[in-house]
Parts: sequence; structure tokens; C-alpha cells
Amino acid sequence: MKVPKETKKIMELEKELHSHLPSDPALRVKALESLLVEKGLLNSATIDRWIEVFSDEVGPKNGARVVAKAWSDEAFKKHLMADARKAVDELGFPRLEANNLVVVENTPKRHNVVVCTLCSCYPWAIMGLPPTWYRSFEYRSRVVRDPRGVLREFGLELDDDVEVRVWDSNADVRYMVLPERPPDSEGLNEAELAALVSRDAMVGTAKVTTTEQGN
Amino acid sequence: MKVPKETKKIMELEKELHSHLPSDPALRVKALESLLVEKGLLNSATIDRWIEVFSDEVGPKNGARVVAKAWSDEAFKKHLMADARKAVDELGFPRLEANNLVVVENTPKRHNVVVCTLCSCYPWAIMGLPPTWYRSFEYRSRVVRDPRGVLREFGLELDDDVEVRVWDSNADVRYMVLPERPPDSEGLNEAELAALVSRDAMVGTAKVTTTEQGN
Amino acid sequence: MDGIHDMGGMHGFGPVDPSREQPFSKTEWRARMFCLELSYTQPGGFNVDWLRHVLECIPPDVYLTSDYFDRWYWRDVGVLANVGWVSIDELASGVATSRPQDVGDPLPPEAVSVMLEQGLDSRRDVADPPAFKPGDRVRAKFHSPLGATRLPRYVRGHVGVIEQYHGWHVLPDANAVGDERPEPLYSVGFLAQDLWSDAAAPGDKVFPCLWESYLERE
Amino acid sequence: MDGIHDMGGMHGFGPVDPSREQPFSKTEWRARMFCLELSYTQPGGFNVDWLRHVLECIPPDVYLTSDYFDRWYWRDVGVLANVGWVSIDELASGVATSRPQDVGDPLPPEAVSVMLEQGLDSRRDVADPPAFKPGDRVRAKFHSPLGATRLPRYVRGHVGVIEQYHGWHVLPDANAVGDERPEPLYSVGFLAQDLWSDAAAPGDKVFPCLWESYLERE
Repeated sequence: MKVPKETKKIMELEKELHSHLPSDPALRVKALESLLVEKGLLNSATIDRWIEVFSDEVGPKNGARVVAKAWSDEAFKKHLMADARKAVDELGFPRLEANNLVVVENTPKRHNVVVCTLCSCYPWAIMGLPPTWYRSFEYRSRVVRDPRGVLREFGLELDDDVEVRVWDSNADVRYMVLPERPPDSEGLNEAELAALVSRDAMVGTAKVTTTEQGN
Repeated sequence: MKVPKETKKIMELEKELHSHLPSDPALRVKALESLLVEKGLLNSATIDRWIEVFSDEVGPKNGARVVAKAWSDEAFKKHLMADARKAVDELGFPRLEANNLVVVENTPKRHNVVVCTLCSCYPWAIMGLPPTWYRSFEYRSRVVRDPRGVLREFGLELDDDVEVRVWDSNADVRYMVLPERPPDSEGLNEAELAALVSRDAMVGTAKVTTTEQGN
Repeated sequence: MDGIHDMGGMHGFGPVDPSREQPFSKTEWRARMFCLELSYTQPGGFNVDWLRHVLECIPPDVYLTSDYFDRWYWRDVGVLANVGWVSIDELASGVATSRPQDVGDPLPPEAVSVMLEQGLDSRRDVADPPAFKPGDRVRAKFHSPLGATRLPRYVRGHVGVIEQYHGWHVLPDANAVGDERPEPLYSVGFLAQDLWSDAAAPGDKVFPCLWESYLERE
Repeated sequence: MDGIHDMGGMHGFGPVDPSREQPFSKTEWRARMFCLELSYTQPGGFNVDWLRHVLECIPPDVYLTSDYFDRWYWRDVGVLANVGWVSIDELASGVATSRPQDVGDPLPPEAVSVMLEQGLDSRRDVADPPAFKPGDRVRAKFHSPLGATRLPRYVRGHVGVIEQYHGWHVLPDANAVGDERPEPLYSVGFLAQDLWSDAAAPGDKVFPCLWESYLERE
């Protein structure tokens, strides 16, 4: 089917739709689902299945395993930094929204942080759904301009001599931050290390410590 | 009194004010007026007096007189184009928001139109209050980028060989457009000419014709 | 400041409705708000650049969803609350719990004609010659401080031609914070086709007014 | 497009609230909306660049006042209404009055694992060498068509340095309207101090991904 694609027409249409439909999004979404099912365009069981996937099967635990392995296995880390997608394939993780994965490494003198200023792109298959704050206008607008100020709001204070690198996921490249391994974590195995790695640490808005639980 | 002027603090304050005050602007404005009167910061009779001024004493009729005189008196027009403020002083018009007046002249090959993209600056003393559409986001955002499209929405279609000049009143310079005199207006005196000149013609979103009444 | 107010050239707003008019009378809240702004005693005295900047600090969603004169309300209560002359409780109730000291009498109705006659003028009497003359090619700087400025975003980084020199005017960036620093002011002409990828006609031009420190010679 | 979505660097938004979390379950409308988007039959087939562009066409005030997943709703009903597959009356009532022809069966739950495994990839297998290499200095063009683009406004006109080459990827500007035109894609590093007047630290950098036609050699 050839779809007409005129920006001005879509702008008018969006205005019209908004001015005619009720305000409660929960009601509108429910009506949309019923309508699409009736029209043969949607199977509600497929929605249920996706919700299961994002509740149980993909999430920041995937990324935490990647981080823990990179900390524990120098050859894997080298592979990960050179070609993150292939390295992550080894762990059997899916590829949805992570086909062009790039891992950026934090060091004592360099801190990385990830955003999508234009919408909220995020490596779903490796990290799950983006946090609510990641999708907020506050984060999207401010972290490219005042990263140190934003990180302070997360309780993360960076020294002046640390270089901050902000990665904008405005294309289909998806970023994951490889945080610094906490200094007092020598005795831990991969599973124990993975349990320390929070979602926020892989976006770059937190550090990993041995006293904190991953989420 | 030394006023603290910190942008970040004002942003926080505006957010806080908005989240705590009722939604109906009519009620809020009424409460503000009472409050300021009680505090000795405001005299309600002064508001009433200003409303009289803007209802009866200043308005587009002032500008229309300027236009009609420029059409009828070549020496005045020359003075107006060289130093609009001094020329307008001759007519005894006030200066509020028009101390730095510039008149831009329409010709068969050049059409001028005025906007303030950053707020809604307008030559009050000469033209009265800006029209509602002049203050709209639609006009402010679009007329600098798509002047021909916006003018079409006013029913004004310009030929391709007419140069469009858009004047942004972002500083304290205020613009008035001197429209083209309609060709079939030879016999008319200044007062009759002034009656033809609409407010929109002096902003540049209309032409003057002998069939149309000024407003 | 890169705020929502700086909307010249923004896509996404629909057609202009030229027929929209709002009533203006002594009982209309919009008329009262507009004229209140011209009448009340402002802390530190009237400073249009500070007022404009406070308006720009309204949250973007509130800015886009409020009536024009309601934005004036948010601005003026911001100006007053900033110095502690009004509180949120007072604004909600309309009842004063304190009164600012040493503010003198409020503006009487008789003062209106003088204000109307004279207005305010950002121009200053400086004899020094300006750096640019009509015809000079200049580039607008990437200047976007967190604070007041009147350099519209749509010309930043672009080259234009000086059209007209308007004398020395106080710089809004400084004046907003109480520092009067006049500079030469120019109308600068930019070709629409340089500014916008979707500009329709080759000869069309846009003329913002730019202060000298916003410009560099090209 | 110079839309409200292009908010990188905009002032006026307040502090981030890291503690905000939203529930995700089978009965939550946000979760259903998110997963509906992955499940329904889209006219012309799934095209992420078109979907993103339709989202950008939501009126700016609606964009700023709607929940994230509610914006997804507005996008998807726009996509559907644009081809006449749904009407405003149907969306309001939830009751279908017509049914699109020749659309086949909707996506079954069994298809989810394959989509999850493979995802979609904007990369194309093109062997031609890219024009730029890491270390090259490039300037982002003033490119702001009335249409899809992924060139963020905050780098336009600024000079950066090629950091990394990512192979050839379909250009969103063309792909959104159904024209697959791959180009070399790069991460480009810009000094924060070049981009923002109020940048705090001298070494900080911002790295958007830019397609080759967005850039010119400096």
C-alpha cells in the first residue's frame, strides 16, 4: 500500500484528532485497541505477549551481565569495545533496538552519559524500557547542555578534571555505558558483579558501588 | 530597591506559582488586583484610566492619519521616511511604545510585513493594541519563515516577483507599514483616505482598497 | 536564553486565524491585566528587559497553553513574588498578610497621560561612531546565555547585511539585570533562503534588530 | 523540521526527577499502548522514520502536555487516520464502521520472539568508502526541511570532529517518505563550549550521530 506522506497534512490531521477526541488517555487507548481488533489489524494476545517480554525477558539485567563479563574477561571486553553487537550476540541476547550497539567506557578521567534529544531511543533488547526520567523533557533538553547539573540531580558529582561525553542516540546507533568497576569488588564472581550494576549506571547517571543493589 | 535577578530561581518560582494557583485566569487577575490595591501598590482607577486610553484615545486611527497624510503631502512623507518619530510628533501623537518608530513603504515590487517573534512588540501609541492574531504563536512562528503562506491566510496573494520583507520588532524599534495608495483614490481628501486604511494594512497583512472600510 | 518564547521559524503551529478578536473593556480580565501591568509599583522600578525575561522563564508547557494576557499575569506575579512582595497564599486568597515598606503611593490616574505621551526609550545619547555601516556583511554570533537576550535563534550563525543604523540602545542582556550598557543597534537583512531550507522565494528577506555585540564582521 | 521535539539544549525545563517510575503491567494503558505499537498492522508496513516524523507533527502544546505514551497514541492514530483506516468517530466510540481490505492477518503472539531476536536495522551493506574519516573536521549544515530529519538543531552551523564511522544507514529524511537512500553515518564530537554560551567545563563534548549529507568538510 502506497501511503501519502505530507507533513502539512499530518500536522492538520493531528490538530483535528486532538480537538475531537476525549482527554483521558486510558479510555482512548482502550477504544483504539478494541477498534483495531475489530478491524482485523490487531491481536490483543500479541500485546499481552510483548508485555510479558518487557516484564520478564528483557531488561537491565541483560546489560548488567554484559558489564560484569567485560569486567571479568579481558578478551570479551576487547571484543565488546570493538564490536559490541557481535560480542553481545555471544551471550545470546536479542537485537530489538540494539542492532547497532556501541559501548562507551567510563574511566577515572572520562564519564559517559546517554540521551536521545529527539525522542527517547534506547537499546531495548539489552536494557529494557527506558526509565521515565530518560523520556522526560527535563532530561532530553538539559543533559546535552548541562550534563554536570543533571548528574548532580542524580546525586552524582563529577570532578572538574573529568571529561564528560554526552552521546545523543538520534540515529539508530544505541549506546550502553560500561561503568568503572568498583575498587573493592575483587573477590566477586560475574553473577555477584552483575547484581551491583544498576540500569542508571549503564545510562551514565550513576556509578557502581559495592553497597548498592542493581535495579 | 535592589532586585535579585537569577534566571534559574525565576524558572523555579514560575513553576511553583503555576502549580499552586487556581486555573481560571479571570479569578486570578481579580485577586491580584485586590491584593495589590490592599498592599498600596496599585490604584484601580489608574487601570480604568488606561482602559479608557486604549479604548478611545490611541488606536489604528492614529496610524491611518499618518498614512493618509503621507499619501497626500510629499514633504511630510519624505520627513516620515527619514525620521518617523519626528514626523509623527507633528501630528501630536503620543510616544508610548513608539519612540523609535520606523516606517517601511510598500511598492508594486516590495511588500513589508511586521512581527515580533520573541513576544508581541507593537507601536501602541500609533496603532493601539496588537490584534489577537499578531500575538498568536501561529503568526509569530510562521511569518518569518513562510510569509507568503501566512499572507494567503489573510486573503492576500503576492506575485512571485514581489520581494517580501519581514521586520522583526525584537528590539525597541517599532515598525509601521506605509501601504500603497489605491489607484482609484485620487479625488479623496486626507480624512477620506484615512478611513480606508485598516489596521492590518499597517502591519502588512492587507492592502488598502477603496471598497474596504478601515478598522 | 534558548526558551520556548524564541519561536521565529518554528514548525508545527497551524494557520493564522485573522478573524480572532478579543473584547477590551473595564470588566474584561484581559484588559485589566494589560493595564495593571502599566499601573502597579514594580520592585526596583520598571525595567522592560527584566519583565520580558521573567516572561520567558514561564515553564514551556504553561507558556504554550496560556492566553497571552495570562502569561502577563504569570510574569507579574513572578516579578512580585521574587522580591517577597506577594506570597502564593496571598495570590490564592487575594487577601494581604503583609505590606511592602517605603514604596510610596501607587501611580495615580493623572499620571497616565504623561506616560502615554513620553513612553520609555531604550535609546541613549552616545556620539561614538558605530562599528558597522549599511551594506556591511556581518554574522550573528552563537550567543545563547542562560539569561536575557534579544538575539533570535533563527539568525544565529548566519550572514546578513546591515540595512539601517538606529543609534545607541541599552543592551537587553545587561539591562535586564540592572546594568545599563548602550550599544549601536542595527536592522540586519538576512536572505530567507539562507535561513530556511523550505523558503519559497529567492528575494525575500527577514530583518531583525541586532545589537553590535551580537555581530561579528564577515 | 524545526519542531518542539528537537529540544536538545532548550532552556526552561526544570530539574530531572530520577525517582519517577511508571508501572508496567497488562492492565496499564501505557504498557498496552507501547506494545500495541509493536503489534498492529501499519499501512505501508513499519517505517520507523515515518512514525517518528508523525510524532513530531503533534501540535506543540499537545506535545508538551501529553504523557510519553499518550504521544504514541496521537502518533499511531495519525498514521491510521492518514490513510483512512480509522475515523474520528470510530476512535471516539471504539466501534468499527468499516474494515480495511487486503491487510492479511494481524501479527500473532508467536511472531514476537522473532521480532525481538532480530529487530530492525537501518544499516545497509554498502562497500563504498565514506567521505570522512575519524579526526576530520566537519561543519553541520543548516538543514531544516519541512519534513523528517534527524539533524538536531543544536549542532547546526557548528564545527565538530568525526569520532567514529558506523557504516551506511538509510537516510531518515528520505526513508520517512519511502525512499531508501543509505549514506555513511558518523558519531561527531562537538565541544560543549562551542555549542552553548553557558557550558560549564572546557573539555566536555556532545556526540550526535550525523549522516554524510548533513555535513560539509571544514
